Amino acid sequence: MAIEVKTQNLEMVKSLRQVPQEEHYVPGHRTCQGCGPALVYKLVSKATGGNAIFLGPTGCMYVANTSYLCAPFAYPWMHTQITNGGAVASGIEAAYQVLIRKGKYKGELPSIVVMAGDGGSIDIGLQAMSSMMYRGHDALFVMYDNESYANTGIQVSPATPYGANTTFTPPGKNVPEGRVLFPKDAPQLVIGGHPAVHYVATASVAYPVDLINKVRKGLNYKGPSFVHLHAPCPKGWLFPAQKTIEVAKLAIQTGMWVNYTWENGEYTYDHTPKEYKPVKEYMKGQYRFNHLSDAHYAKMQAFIDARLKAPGKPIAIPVLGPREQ
Amino acid sequence: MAKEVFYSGCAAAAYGAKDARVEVISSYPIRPYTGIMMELSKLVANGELDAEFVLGEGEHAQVSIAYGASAAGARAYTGSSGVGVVYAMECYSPAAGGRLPCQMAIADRALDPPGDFGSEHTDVMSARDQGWIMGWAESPQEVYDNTIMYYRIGEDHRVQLPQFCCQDGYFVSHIPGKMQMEDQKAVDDFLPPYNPPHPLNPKKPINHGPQIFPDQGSAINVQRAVAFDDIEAVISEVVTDYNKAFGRKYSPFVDEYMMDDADIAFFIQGGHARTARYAVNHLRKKGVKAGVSRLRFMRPFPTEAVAASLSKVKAVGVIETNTSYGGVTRGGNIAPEARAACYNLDNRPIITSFMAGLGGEIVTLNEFYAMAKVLSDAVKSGKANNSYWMNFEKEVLDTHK
Amino acid sequence: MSRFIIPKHLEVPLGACLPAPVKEQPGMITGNWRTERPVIDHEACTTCLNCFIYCPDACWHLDEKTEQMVWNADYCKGCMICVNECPANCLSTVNELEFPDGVVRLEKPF
Amino acid sequence: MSQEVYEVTIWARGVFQDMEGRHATLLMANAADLGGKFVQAWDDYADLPDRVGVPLRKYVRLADEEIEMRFVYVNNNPSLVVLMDDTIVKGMNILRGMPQGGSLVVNTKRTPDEILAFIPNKELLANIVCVDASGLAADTAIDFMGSEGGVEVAAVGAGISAPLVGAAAKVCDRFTIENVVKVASNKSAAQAGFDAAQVKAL
Repeated sequence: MAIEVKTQNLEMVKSLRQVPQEEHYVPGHRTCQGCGPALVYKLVSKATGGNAIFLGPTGCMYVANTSYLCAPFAYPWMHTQITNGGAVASGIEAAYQVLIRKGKYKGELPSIVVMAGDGGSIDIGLQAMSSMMYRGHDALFVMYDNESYANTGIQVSPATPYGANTTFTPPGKNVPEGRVLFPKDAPQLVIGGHPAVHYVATASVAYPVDLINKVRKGLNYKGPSFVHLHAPCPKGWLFPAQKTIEVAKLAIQTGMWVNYTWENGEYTYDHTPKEYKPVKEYMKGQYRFNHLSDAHYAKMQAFIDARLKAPGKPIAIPVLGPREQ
Repeated sequence: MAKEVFYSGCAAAAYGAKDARVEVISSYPIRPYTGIMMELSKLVANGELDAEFVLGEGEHAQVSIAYGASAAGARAYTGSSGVGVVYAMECYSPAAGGRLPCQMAIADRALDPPGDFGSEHTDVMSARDQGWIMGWAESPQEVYDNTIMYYRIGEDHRVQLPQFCCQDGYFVSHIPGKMQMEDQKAVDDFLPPYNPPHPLNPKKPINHGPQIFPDQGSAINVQRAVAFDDIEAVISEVVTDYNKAFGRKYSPFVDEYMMDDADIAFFIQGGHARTARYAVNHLRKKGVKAGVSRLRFMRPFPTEAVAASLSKVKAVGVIETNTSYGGVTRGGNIAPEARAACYNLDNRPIITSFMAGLGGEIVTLNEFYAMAKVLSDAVKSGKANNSYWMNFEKEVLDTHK
Repeated sequence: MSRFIIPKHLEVPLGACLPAPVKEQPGMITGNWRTERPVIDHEACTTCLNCFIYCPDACWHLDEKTEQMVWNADYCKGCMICVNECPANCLSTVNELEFPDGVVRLEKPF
Repeated sequence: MSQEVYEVTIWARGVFQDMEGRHATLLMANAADLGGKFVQAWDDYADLPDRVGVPLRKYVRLADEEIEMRFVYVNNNPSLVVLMDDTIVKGMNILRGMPQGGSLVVNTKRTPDEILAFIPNKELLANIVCVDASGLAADTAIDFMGSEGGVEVAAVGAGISAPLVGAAAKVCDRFTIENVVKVASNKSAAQAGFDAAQVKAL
């Protein structure tokens, strides 16, 4: 007889006091001082409670975390190619389904978590991510978003904001703003077209309790969930390391980042400021935007204003394509 | 009880996988291997096989799913053909280097351009240096047998490597042959459950694949080199056991046909070996002392067994069924390896590439006769060209058409 | 009998599978990244836990017995997020060379 | 027998000093080249990609003839060690592999004795040089464009690398302060580093 596959049910935390002190992402890794993605890793690891298997597609959080035969993961972790995080996770989830069913593994289905960067999620890793979501594997796909290919030296990704100076989009005489495109909307890619997905959320390192709870909620769903996490990158965006949280908060106060949940078709918004600050306040603190003119800031402001009318929803945002500009 | 069936290579592979009790299967359609997955999906759907059937979104994902499942501790199975095989190329080295012994069924298909369903070994031969076990079956029976044997070889703790279990598309994959399927209990006795040393298990956590220093890279390579040093003994053991358990007569590495008194030999892997044997029968009637030496494993390349076999003759024609443009013989990839295997022999034979069986072209009896003529001339003159493209060079034009 | 002799310093576990760390990864000491150090005034500390939750390197923890925050000198990289996010202003930034302790002295930077 | 090559290791902090560290190697190599040396200058490959604050190594190799072993990852026996940040003395065995009689140049506001207190193997040194290069320089240069083997687009020696390499010229006879000034973009800062350097012989 087949054995029933039981899954974990993780409790929500209400305050920092309820966050477990125990670390599963332990000290001893080569991430930057003040690394936003490392903080994401710590918080997501805490959220799982340790009965988990993590997959690390190539990216900063592979290379910096596991430099030279050291890795800081107190749970089973495996490197995957930057292309195939979703696919390897699918294989592992399928394996656990059959191993539990056959009685070869005794216990609840572990939390299976893909920790992919923006490139490993919505650029080169998009196909594998989308297919894991589509097939309905009981796993969580975390996109830690530091808005560039940071590991290789800060190259542009589809999550890089308009106007950012990256090493593949340097500002120059012919391209004064550097990055000319506006970013892909990752949660919308998942929400639109994956019938097995019931839970998609965005969160920020600025609000760790919210982040932990959203990860737990995603894990509690039987089936795939997607969590998009804002993770400021002191190296790539070039701001002082101690300002990681400050920058993350400012992103929310200016509308550059919006925390929300999409659950079975319903949107709820968190941490919405009473009044949004101008995006320039966010951008001027980061070297990557240093070269921009007021006209560029205005263009970014127009984009954000349009997007804030319905965050996370597919509305037409007046953005010119590169051939129309 | 064992039973006799009339199955294609595709069905043989599927039933081999079923009898190996594979636990995670990842599929994606491409001709001609598709039939394997069609058969397995039926077996899973009607409950004859308890496995997770995962619909991959492409070959890259298929292999990723398979090695992920293997890392988690499940016996994993996938497969592909042609351009699909090369699309997954990125994933072969991580699976081998990570020592994840999943199996990939290959039914060969020519690469583009343009679209061509025909069999040619270039697809997976392009991946021969990635650390996977690789070998060809020549009949549905051998496909079934290899599927089971490869799991035992690959999962052996002295080996721990993934396997390409190959068959020629169409010729083997689509033309049914009589074969014997074994009793499940007997297969279970032969093939123990998959028991990896380091599965991804929260109760005993491991970190799989952290970065290394550039100068440690050679140590990771040496690990696979050690496995390929030890693997020949494992293969011999497994093939011997299989022969004993099921009454087969496989040589571990090189199947010989009329080689003992031969002057010339056809050296070949895969289904065309069958035609080669009939060609030898006819040639023998005309007084040409020909033989066939069939390669059962491309990786590991059985250096000593090949040298021992080919040293019996004076001239060897390698029927390539794969390409290596600009390679050492300006032919395929097998002749250079065969030559290297024989390099240290005192009486090494003349070895040449015959570029035949490309793009699904049938290797006809006439082609074998033309090859035999070239080889016989070589025995007399003591020399031959590096390669001959069958039907495209004056020495090997098919004048019978 | 293998023909290979693998020198100790080049050894890599099979398939690069390592046992997972438990409380810390001592192969990657990062205390030597610090140019500055956060110094806590326990009197002023309200144990709000901001330093604990915001530290990317998990270097602040609450000692349950003393109800005081404990800092991990071996791994703190000195990013000073904790100082920046401390609402009680009980953390201060001091140059690392002011302290004779906390010498790590690695042979290689990682 | 191996060729005699003078090795220099420059330590910098990741990201905020990566470019300065690279500039220091380029300044030194270019100055030595001007003086007729055969030179090599590169970033430690395994220290990259660099991370904010991580100790980084940058290397220079100087010789009187063509350097034979070009493909090495690290300098194992540096005769001259330069610290772009003084706190590195606490975290690393910076004199590892140094032949007896080497030199240490430190960017610091502190005195040689204060720095020496943190160096247990100081008997290897013939001298130590302290200079407040950060104070003498206009600014610290930060940019990613020259890293990972890219071409350095910014002017070399505009920031703290100029006074620091200027100070190094005081104890290293393989390149001259005149040539450092010639190649540095901030010439007065290079000269100021040379002039302000506190040298303590040991």
